[in-house]
Amino acid sequence: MKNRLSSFNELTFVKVLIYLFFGVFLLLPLVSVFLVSFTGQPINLLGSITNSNILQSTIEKFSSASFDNYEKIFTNKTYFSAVQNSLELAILVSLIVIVMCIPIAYGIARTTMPFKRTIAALCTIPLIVPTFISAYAIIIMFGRAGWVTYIYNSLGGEGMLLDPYSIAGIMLVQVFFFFPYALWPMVAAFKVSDISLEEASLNLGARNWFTFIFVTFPLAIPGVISSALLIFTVSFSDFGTPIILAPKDLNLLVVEAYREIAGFFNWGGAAILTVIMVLVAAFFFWLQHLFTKGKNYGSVSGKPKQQKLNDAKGLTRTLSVYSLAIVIIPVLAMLSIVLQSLATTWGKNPLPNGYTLSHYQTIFTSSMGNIQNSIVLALGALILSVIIATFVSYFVVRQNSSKLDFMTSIPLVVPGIAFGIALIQTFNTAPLHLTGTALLLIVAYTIRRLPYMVRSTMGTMRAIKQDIEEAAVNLGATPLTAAITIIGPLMLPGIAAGSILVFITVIKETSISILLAPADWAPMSLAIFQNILRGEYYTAAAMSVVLVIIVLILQAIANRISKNQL
Amino acid sequence: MGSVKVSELTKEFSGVHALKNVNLDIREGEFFALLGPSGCGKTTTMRCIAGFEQPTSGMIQIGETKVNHIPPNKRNCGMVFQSYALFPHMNVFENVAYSLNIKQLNSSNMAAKLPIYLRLLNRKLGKYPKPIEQKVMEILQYVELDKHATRLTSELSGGQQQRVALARALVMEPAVLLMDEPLSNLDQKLRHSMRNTIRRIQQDLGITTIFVTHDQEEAMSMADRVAVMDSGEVKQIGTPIELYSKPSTPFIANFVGTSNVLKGTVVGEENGYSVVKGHGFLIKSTNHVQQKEVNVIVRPENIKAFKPGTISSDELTNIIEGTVLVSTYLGSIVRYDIQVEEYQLVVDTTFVPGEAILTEGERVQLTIDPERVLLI
Amino acid sequence: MGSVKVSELTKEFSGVHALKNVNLDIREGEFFALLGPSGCGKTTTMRCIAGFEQPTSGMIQIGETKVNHIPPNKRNCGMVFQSYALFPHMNVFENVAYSLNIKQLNSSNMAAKLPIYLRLLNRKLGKYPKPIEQKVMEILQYVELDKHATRLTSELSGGQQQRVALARALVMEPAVLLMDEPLSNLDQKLRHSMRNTIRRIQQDLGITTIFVTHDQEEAMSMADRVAVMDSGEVKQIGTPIELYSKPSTPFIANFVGTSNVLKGTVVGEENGYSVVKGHGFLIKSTNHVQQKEVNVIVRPENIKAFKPGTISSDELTNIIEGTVLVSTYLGSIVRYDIQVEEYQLVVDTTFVPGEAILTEGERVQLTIDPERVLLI
Amino acid sequence: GDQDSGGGDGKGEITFYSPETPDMTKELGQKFEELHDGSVNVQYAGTNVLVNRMMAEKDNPQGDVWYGGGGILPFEAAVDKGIVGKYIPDFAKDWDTVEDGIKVKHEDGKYVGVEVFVLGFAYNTDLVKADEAPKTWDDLLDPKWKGKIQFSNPAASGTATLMVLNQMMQRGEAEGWDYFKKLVDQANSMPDSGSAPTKAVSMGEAHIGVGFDFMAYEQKAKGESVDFVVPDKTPILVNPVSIVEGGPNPEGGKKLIDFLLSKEGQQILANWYHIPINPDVESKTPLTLEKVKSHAVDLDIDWVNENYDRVRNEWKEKFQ
Ligand SMILES: Nc1ncnc2c1ncn2[C@@H]1O[C@H](COP(=O)(O)OP(=O)(O)OP(=O)(O)O)[C@@H](O)[C@H]1O
Ligand SMILES: Nc1ncnc2c1ncn2[C@@H]1O[C@H](COP(=O)(O)OP(=O)(O)OP(=O)(O)O)[C@@H](O)[C@H]1O
Ligand SMILES: [Mg+2]
Ligand SMILES: [Mg+2]
Repeated sequence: MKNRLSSFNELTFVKVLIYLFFGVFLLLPLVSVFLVSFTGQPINLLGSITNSNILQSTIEKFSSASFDNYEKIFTNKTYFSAVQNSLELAILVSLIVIVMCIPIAYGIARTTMPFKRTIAALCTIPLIVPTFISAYAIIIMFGRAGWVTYIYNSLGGEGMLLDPYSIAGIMLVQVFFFFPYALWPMVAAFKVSDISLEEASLNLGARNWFTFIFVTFPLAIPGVISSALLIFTVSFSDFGTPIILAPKDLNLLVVEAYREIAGFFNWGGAAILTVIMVLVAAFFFWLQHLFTKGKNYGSVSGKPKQQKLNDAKGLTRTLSVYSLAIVIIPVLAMLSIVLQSLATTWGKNPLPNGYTLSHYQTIFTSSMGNIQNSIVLALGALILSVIIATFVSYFVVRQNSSKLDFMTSIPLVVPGIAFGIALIQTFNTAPLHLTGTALLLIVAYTIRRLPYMVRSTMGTMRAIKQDIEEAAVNLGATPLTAAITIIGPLMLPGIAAGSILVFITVIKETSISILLAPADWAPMSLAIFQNILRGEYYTAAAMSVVLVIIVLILQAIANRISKNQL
Repeated sequence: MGSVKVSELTKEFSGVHALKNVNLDIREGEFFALLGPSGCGKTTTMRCIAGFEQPTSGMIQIGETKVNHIPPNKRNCGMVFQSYALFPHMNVFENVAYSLNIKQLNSSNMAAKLPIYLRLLNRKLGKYPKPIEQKVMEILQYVELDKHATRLTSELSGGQQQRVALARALVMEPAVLLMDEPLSNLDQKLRHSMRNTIRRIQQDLGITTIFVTHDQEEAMSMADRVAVMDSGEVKQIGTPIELYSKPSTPFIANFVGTSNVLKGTVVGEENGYSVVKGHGFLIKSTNHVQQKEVNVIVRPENIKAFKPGTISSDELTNIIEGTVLVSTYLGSIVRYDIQVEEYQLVVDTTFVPGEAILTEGERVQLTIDPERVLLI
Repeated sequence: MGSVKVSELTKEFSGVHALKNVNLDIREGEFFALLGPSGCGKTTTMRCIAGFEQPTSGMIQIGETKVNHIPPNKRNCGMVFQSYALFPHMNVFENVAYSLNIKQLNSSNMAAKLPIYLRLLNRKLGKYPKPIEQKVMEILQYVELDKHATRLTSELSGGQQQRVALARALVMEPAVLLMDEPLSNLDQKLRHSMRNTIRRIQQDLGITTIFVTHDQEEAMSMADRVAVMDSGEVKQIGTPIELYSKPSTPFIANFVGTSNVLKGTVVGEENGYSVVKGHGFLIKSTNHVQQKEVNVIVRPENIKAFKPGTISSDELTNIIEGTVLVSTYLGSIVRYDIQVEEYQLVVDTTFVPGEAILTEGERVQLTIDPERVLLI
Repeated sequence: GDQDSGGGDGKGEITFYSPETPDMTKELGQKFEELHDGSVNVQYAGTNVLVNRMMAEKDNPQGDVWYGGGGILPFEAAVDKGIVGKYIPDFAKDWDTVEDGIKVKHEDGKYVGVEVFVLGFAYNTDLVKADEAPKTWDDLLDPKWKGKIQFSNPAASGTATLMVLNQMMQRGEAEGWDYFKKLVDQANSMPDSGSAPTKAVSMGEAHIGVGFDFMAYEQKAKGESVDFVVPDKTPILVNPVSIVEGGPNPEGGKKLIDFLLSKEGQQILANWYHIPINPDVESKTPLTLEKVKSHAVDLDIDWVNENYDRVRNEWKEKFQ
């Protein structure tokens, strides 16, 4: 708002670069998808420019374009109920997650609660476990032959404690395995708040919890809403869980889209569903925008205050117990996965029939290269996202570029497989023949996971007062230099939070990897997915365990390096 | 009930000794000032009293109660923060009404609590009851912000923000009011009227008040008593007049108002005057001290400057010669820096329009009344 | 090159007129003060000059260049923010070194840029070159913070933070220096020495300086010229002495130092004196004006107070009777509020130790030298 | 997929698309490399992903050979999409298009079968005794299986659509829908993946699961308590291989297909519990092509192709 300077500067240049990046790697492919909704066949837009044959076939495809697909979809009432179900599920999951996460986020960010480091570490685990695996873990626990069911029955319960093959089961998985998506950005939002405001509130007679509700929390609202949106889209576009748990009357939009394309190669139909998903998401972004408008409170002020951690015993203990109670579920699920990875076979009994290390042996003889690939690719995507997200947040918060905000959030709701196919269509031939290169893989990962980074950096960005940046500019720094040297470091909590999300989700990303990974760049996640595909759950479980351990080790190293960031 | 007692208070920040054995005994209803150079520990002292810093050692009592382990929200200490700490998500009115809401909340039953929560969450969700509204508007009038009641605090100027902070603390009518440079960003006129407001409210309600100011005049004119701190220690406590006329160290003499400090040795007595000899001067004083080596303290306004030869006959003791270095016009007075041997003396004279100001480089004769020469 | 010209500057914030047709013409190397009540638009003026607010209308020139469309980082205006705006993630040294780093960055080639970026991002990633280190430490010595160079700014007291903000702006040696209440949180002693520091650097480098202060004395003693603002408008511009002795309106008379303002009507002339009649008094002045209805302005130090009957013989013009309301001890002077008919006059007398202070309720006789009565 | 990979002599890199068990596919590739010159670049992914990928790459194909897809249906569909090329190896030259009711190759040579899949019932041997296990598709409706059966979702899985179409063909449509109304009631879950029901059986989550033979036998070989029943009359399909239309190394691709049908190739398939189509190679499971032939229903593949989308859509409308 304030920087209405008309002259062209370096920042404008960066902005153009970012638009260009998204234009080529996101919008162009998506436009192809959109066109596919009319032609029902793949369209190679870039190729048509340089290759007359391709142009020829593209023209042919267009000549047969029609609204048939739209007609089919909109006359089919199951799609309306799918939209409705998906919305209900996603909204419910995000509400539950937000309410559930607030105390944990506060505990991690602002108190000295006991076991804080452990809880923080445990809270990343659910992210690392691939959705398919976590859904299986829930079956291992709560299924007909699950050990929880076994315990429940031996305590006198009837049937299953909670039916995993139902919407409730899906919610269980989504809530307990997706909550870190919201948690980390929220932690970042709480971290940047100004302690003296809370002191002022206490001083005016308010109690701790009261201060939290009416001062601390409202100031973190932009970050919280941002997180809520994230969890909404993650839940809205998750198909792993519903496909594995597969309630009989299941009817979710993303599953429909996935089936259209995966089961029936109906690109036209899938494209339309993708378009619908983007529209739904757009609506929620608009809502968020409406809500956070004018809420740049700027609590990181130019009169620096030291962060003090709350150490009231009663509070920290309660928070600690509560947080442990929440993370215990994914941890138990993880333990079930560990058990499975060690099992020879595991049938109807509550425990495996026998134990073996052979699954691990398999991994270490055949998949070391995949592990290495995963780490390299994830780091590449991480670096790219940090850079882009920092600037995007800057433009969105300081210059009100809501277009950019929306654009960087689209990937959240485009199903991975649709996006992957769109990329192949676009980059399969000259002039930008990138299919089959690690570069396209990294770019794809980045675009797909960037929203996590943007969400969490934006929350922190909003908390930084404008005058700090003005001071830098006043001291001669160009807006770009100011962004790099002042805003960037101040956003570190947000960047750290986003990095966890990006790194982990890239490591476990499958849908893109399946389509785009060249053989010599095949990542770990691909190997896991292939094992699942063929029912090799034990090996897949072992791989997931290895994945979790690798990520935890990397995280510990990162913590060591950056010291106070977590 | 509102007296404040601080005993042997020590506070360390990772190696930095911010406070060392601070003792204060502030009477109920007293208006008490903390004075001292930047970084001497004033804010830290206040924060310990308010409960935001846990003392490394020492005891803090409010009334008869030891409060070391009472949480800040139970201490009933209003505080004006040096950094204001206004709630950015609330407008001016809401900021000020905050403590009244809390008070009402604490005294109402379950059902009545809801509307209060609602209006705290969003101003559009609830109407404020008349008494609160009146009280807030009244205090906003005092601080001349009633016209800005619905502005967001980020839309206020620095001085306006400071006044919101002040109003917010005053409106809660605490037992103890802590003010950390509450008027530093206000112009003299406004400061004057704010002082009166604070004084009036403080006296009406008998609030024990501790305030920090860097403004001599403010401290002198408002405080019942003043504590002068330096490097985390309390150096002297007394009424403003005591501090001004009987500073216990040259540091205080210099800190509380301007002083000229000269080193000298008592060489004898003459007609009831102590005679002090320094480097290049001989000064008589009505003051008598035990030790030989003394600091001679003279306030700038107690030195008179004359062009050579114009001294009137009744000013013949303690004549010193010097050269004008700088003359500064300060509104009602003119201040001269005058070189006397190795010392630079500060001399204030009343500005008389039309009368010539001494110019730089001019020779002058200075006289000092022996009654106004302090030896310490 | 460093002169600043502001023409018809107007600034509106969503309906609030913060500035209305402000005109300033500040000469190169001048030390220029903005004075005015809280919320009058001082900060906004500065922010427009620095380039952080886009004026609604009007022109700003620095040197010969119109800068309205030049981005803030190219204006070479150092600024001390009212809110300090320190970089919270950097220590004291790094905050101050920032602009030097940037300067070096702008003047180095690609390869040389990297180490500068690195050390800007994290102090452990790069060593500072000697000249920068020296320059920073030198300025830190000036502001008495050299011992705290490696502290984080969050570990400093309010006054220490303010000095970091000051040092950060001074070290860049800008063409124009904007200071928004740069000394408000410092004690008098420190303020005095900071003023000298600022003055020295300013003069050595010929920096055009515009500063805001609420401290009369500071404005009067430091500024070459002063602009008095009110409600977004400039009311008078002049040297301190001009403003003090020839205020153009009662508002300014009152704002620049304390004044007693009485309403009256010129009833005639007598021996070269204008005679003014007011409610309950008759005053003579050497001042002559066109209009009949006038404001009579008298400074507190120009009124003398006597116990009835003790007036010396050469003080017989302009005798007024009144009652002491309040007496305030202000260090070197005693200030009396005296009720004269419907007016409360402020009277300052030099404090003479040992001499009795007039007590509240006592009747007094006041005299005013006609030469010091201003009619406007 | 580099420009220089294409070569007329069949040497150089052969890109091999396969959705079948990765380790098995890898083994196939290695064996080929051992026996012939040229390197095999194995790209595995789900059938759907591979088909989508080939469609996306149509303007500049990257693959040479596509093997496997849970039977012939995806290949039949792919013929219309123009992504598969024509090649019948010498080994299959003499085969009829349909033998014993099983379509073993495409009429125009767009694919050829390399192994045999039988759609049947996997059951958990801890929970179900062998003689109690269902023997016909009608047995699945027995009330004792209520809530104990899983089959994959026809709205998503080709395997399940095959099952639905078969019943429609055998019973007529009205009766067919009746049958499935009842069957859906019996099921406790309908996962998307064709292999998931068999997996659920081995976990004890279901007693009976509908799936292909090799899924169950692979599990069984690992020690899971699973066995397989070939229903009385059931669809039996070949799992084919095709050359990718316009692929960069067609000569190499043809060689690889020849290899798949050779004894060496077939042995590897057999080792992974698939039923080999080459009679010279022995099956590792109790099933052989000879033994199962008699269970095969007469599948009208043309009818299947024509009605695939329609039936699936009806399913969606009826059951969701
Ligand atoms: N963003 C804003 N929106 C609306 N009004 C504003 C905004 N910023 C400042 N104002 C108003 O503009 C006027 C001038 O503000 P400014 O900050 O320039 O005052 P100032 O002279 O610096 O006062 P002080 O001495 O109190 O710092 C004030 O009345 C203030 O309330
Ligand atoms: N968190 C901290 N860590 C280390 N030192 C600190 C910290 N907070 C304050 N200090 C130091 O403690 C001393 C006392 O600080 P305090 O804020 O009480 O000073 P003050 O008297 O209020 O000064 P001012 O007038 O400048 O506000 C200062 O030297 C300051 O640098
Ligand atoms: Mg302080
Ligand atoms: Mg201001």
